[in-house]
Amino acid sequence: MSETKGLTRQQMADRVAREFQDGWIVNLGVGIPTMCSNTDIGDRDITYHSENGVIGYGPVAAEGQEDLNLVNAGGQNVTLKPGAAVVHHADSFGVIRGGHIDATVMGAYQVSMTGDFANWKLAGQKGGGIGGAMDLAACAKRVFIILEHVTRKNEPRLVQACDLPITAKGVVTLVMTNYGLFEPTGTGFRLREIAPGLTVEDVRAVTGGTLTVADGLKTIAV
Amino acid sequence: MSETKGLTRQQMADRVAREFQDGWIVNLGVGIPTMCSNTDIGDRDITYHSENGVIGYGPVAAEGQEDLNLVNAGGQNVTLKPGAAVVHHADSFGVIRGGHIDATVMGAYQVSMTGDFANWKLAGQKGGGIGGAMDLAACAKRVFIILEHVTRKNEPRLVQACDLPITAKGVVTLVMTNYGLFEPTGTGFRLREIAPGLTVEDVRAVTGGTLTVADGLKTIAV
Amino acid sequence: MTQRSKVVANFAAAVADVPDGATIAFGGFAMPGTPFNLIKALMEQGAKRLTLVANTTGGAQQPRMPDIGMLVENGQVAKVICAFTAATRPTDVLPFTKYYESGEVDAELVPQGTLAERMRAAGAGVPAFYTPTAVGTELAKGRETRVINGREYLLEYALPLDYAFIRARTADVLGNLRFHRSQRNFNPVMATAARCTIAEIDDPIQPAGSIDPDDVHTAGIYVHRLVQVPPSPEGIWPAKREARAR
Amino acid sequence: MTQRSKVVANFAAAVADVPDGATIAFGGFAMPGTPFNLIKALMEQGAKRLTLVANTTGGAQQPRMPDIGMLVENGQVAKVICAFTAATRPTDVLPFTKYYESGEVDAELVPQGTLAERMRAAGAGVPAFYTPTAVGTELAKGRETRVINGREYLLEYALPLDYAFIRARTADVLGNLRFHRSQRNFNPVMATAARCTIAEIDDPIQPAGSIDPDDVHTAGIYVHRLVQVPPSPEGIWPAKREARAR
Repeated sequence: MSETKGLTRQQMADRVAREFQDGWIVNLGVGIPTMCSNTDIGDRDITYHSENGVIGYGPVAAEGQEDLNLVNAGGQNVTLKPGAAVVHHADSFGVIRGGHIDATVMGAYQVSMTGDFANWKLAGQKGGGIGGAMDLAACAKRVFIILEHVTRKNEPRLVQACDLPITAKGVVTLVMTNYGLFEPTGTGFRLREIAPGLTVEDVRAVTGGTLTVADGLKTIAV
Repeated sequence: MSETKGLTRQQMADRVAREFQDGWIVNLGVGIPTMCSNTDIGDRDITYHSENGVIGYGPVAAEGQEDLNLVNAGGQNVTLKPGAAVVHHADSFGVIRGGHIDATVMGAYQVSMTGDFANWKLAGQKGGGIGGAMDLAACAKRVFIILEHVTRKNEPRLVQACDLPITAKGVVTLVMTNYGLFEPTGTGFRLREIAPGLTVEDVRAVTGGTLTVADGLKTIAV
Repeated sequence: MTQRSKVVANFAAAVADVPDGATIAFGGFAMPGTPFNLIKALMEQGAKRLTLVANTTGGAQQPRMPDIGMLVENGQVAKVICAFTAATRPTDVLPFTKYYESGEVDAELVPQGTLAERMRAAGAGVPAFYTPTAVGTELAKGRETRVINGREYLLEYALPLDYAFIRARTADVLGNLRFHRSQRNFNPVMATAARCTIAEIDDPIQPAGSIDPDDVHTAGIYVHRLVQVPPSPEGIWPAKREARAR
Repeated sequence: MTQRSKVVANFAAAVADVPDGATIAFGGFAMPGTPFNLIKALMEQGAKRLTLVANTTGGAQQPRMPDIGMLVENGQVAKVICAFTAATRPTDVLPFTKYYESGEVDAELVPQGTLAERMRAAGAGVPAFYTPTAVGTELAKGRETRVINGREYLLEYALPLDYAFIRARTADVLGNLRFHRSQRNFNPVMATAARCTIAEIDDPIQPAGSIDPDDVHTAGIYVHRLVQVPPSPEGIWPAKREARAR
């Protein structure tokens, strides 16, 4: 098993959160993505939506202050921001399918250079865990993926083509790993920003497909 | 114009209301059908539904007691019964299309012996007035029609086949006219009950298609 | 974090950007929930070649309130999508009917439940659905049907909107809305289907969070502009008379 | 007029008539809104060859609450229709997974939004609809798609239910319901799709008309039986701790 290089989980979440623009409606998936709501992005007003129909939730509730009947998509007891609203599941996915989500942030096993990604089923598995991922992937205006850059066997998760069953085709707009921030271009991955302490060659060595580098490559501020 | 024979409008509504069974959810159309909610049917608990999403309305509001933001399908300011609920239009037609309406009562221009009826468009008219009639006709468990037995030209409204554009095909379960209470049988109309003061021959003379008479024909109690 | 207010100063400002050719839906069933003030502002604004979506074209009652028929009479309308191009009672003549019959304005007649569901579908990302309504009628002529579990259904398409003009009783500055009684009708459905929803509000607009999240009828994410209805006579039909008839 | 109460004495009585082979949906997303007491009663009642519909099969949390996985372990289940037959995190192993992998129980894996919409469609009389979800994935293999306005969509069918087991915070005796916060989730949708909806209720059940008609989340016409959840430990997970964190 490889040593984890580059960014921490919270640093990955922080960098993605800084992509959110004022007024956006954002859905955060289970795991690292939920950590985006901890990030201070200043004055920007973001409405967080969760699959179970909560529109406008805030940070995780303090111990002893939980409302046990109020959870986010990950089952954590969250709080509500002023102006929150609750709807039922069909209406909640109406928000999603109707194209009202500005960005969804999800974990994944693999992302391809054409913007496909896989996050519901492992190789050889019968069934899987889809949850709301396929709805979100097909319908959100922007799909941001956060994942560790390599597998435990040090194999790339950014690949030419997914060999795992995909969640949606050609939808990923941004990929955040512990190595850097990438965009699938159709013919490769463009490295927009790199994690501190890593070189482009470090990244290229463990990236599938073609890697291109943005003009004036920035180092991610942590 | 022929003199109106047999039952009054309220008497027609009363007779239809007596068909309603305890626990039914009933939708009443504009005109004579709305008068059904004035009828005393004793202990039976009926939930009246209206297209605009009111579930459980009661009698028309007393003068000066109206809530101007509360109307039935006919635009009358009604009252609410204890346990009423309000939903939006898509959910209200979900109640209808979902098969949750036990009976709908509507007016019509014509009814055929196969249970078709016409109530949205006159001969030669461009467009028409459909409202919720097609949804109700296609989806309610029972479709009851109340109409004057003859046109102003003394022509039958109970006909072998509708010549006006139909609202729905083969759905009518009961037809109430000022002459009597009928059922379309597919091959004719079966007279179940007759208005006081009229004979079967009076009815037959102004009924299209084949008229059959129920065993032990009753006279409608008024 | 900032939470910006969606309150606009007046009706003229709220409708100022409506372009010629827009598709606009209007809430309301009979009087309740009808955005009379926004209709009036749109008449003054003057956008042309509009496609209007509503239950009826109005004009059935006296005294007449601002309605879609008036926009038609004002020469602003290319087409109306509605459940009534004529009154149910043939003796009632709607002002709209003569424009339609003469061919000056086009109309698409849609059963009321299908109209609501087509907008619900647009808001919910469902591009098309099947319904039993209107099967076997003149409205289904030449159209695609499908037999599912032995019953015939008609294919209907989503109806997306550029604007929804709606009316609610209560709002907070973020656009969370509550409707009073049958004021609700088409309003929440239209709000989900529109790129821009403008709501006129009866009661004083409240700070963010004044409405309990469990009690919101239309979430603020669906509402883009709010206008406070001023007291009568400047504001049309505040309609505040309410019986306590429970 | 009489207005009969829908309150049933206890959970055993509420589920007594569930026949072998029934299709039953269970509300709940994580803990909130899950009808734990009805699930427990169904285990005791013993109906077999059931088809169960729910978001997950349960068993992800400790301590374990009554869940669908337990009905499976109890030998009562033929098939599960859900959005997860396995956990999202591959290292978590759901109790259900081994029954599915071994072929003892069948499963139909459905994206969560499609699952909700299929039940909404069943309740609303829409037999089938199109959705963009799952297009181009393994789930769409061999299935009917259609291009509408240049985009490909998958045809999905309504999912009608025999029973819905749900949980709400507040009820009146006629079955009008209110849910607290994310307790709402699938519950109102399942109620519309079922021939018989049974609701377990947290708070004391109130007289008819105690809930303002504008504040009802699920109309009583969709609810057939109500059971009051007794105080803990007899009643499972009343979950009344609530922050005033606004």
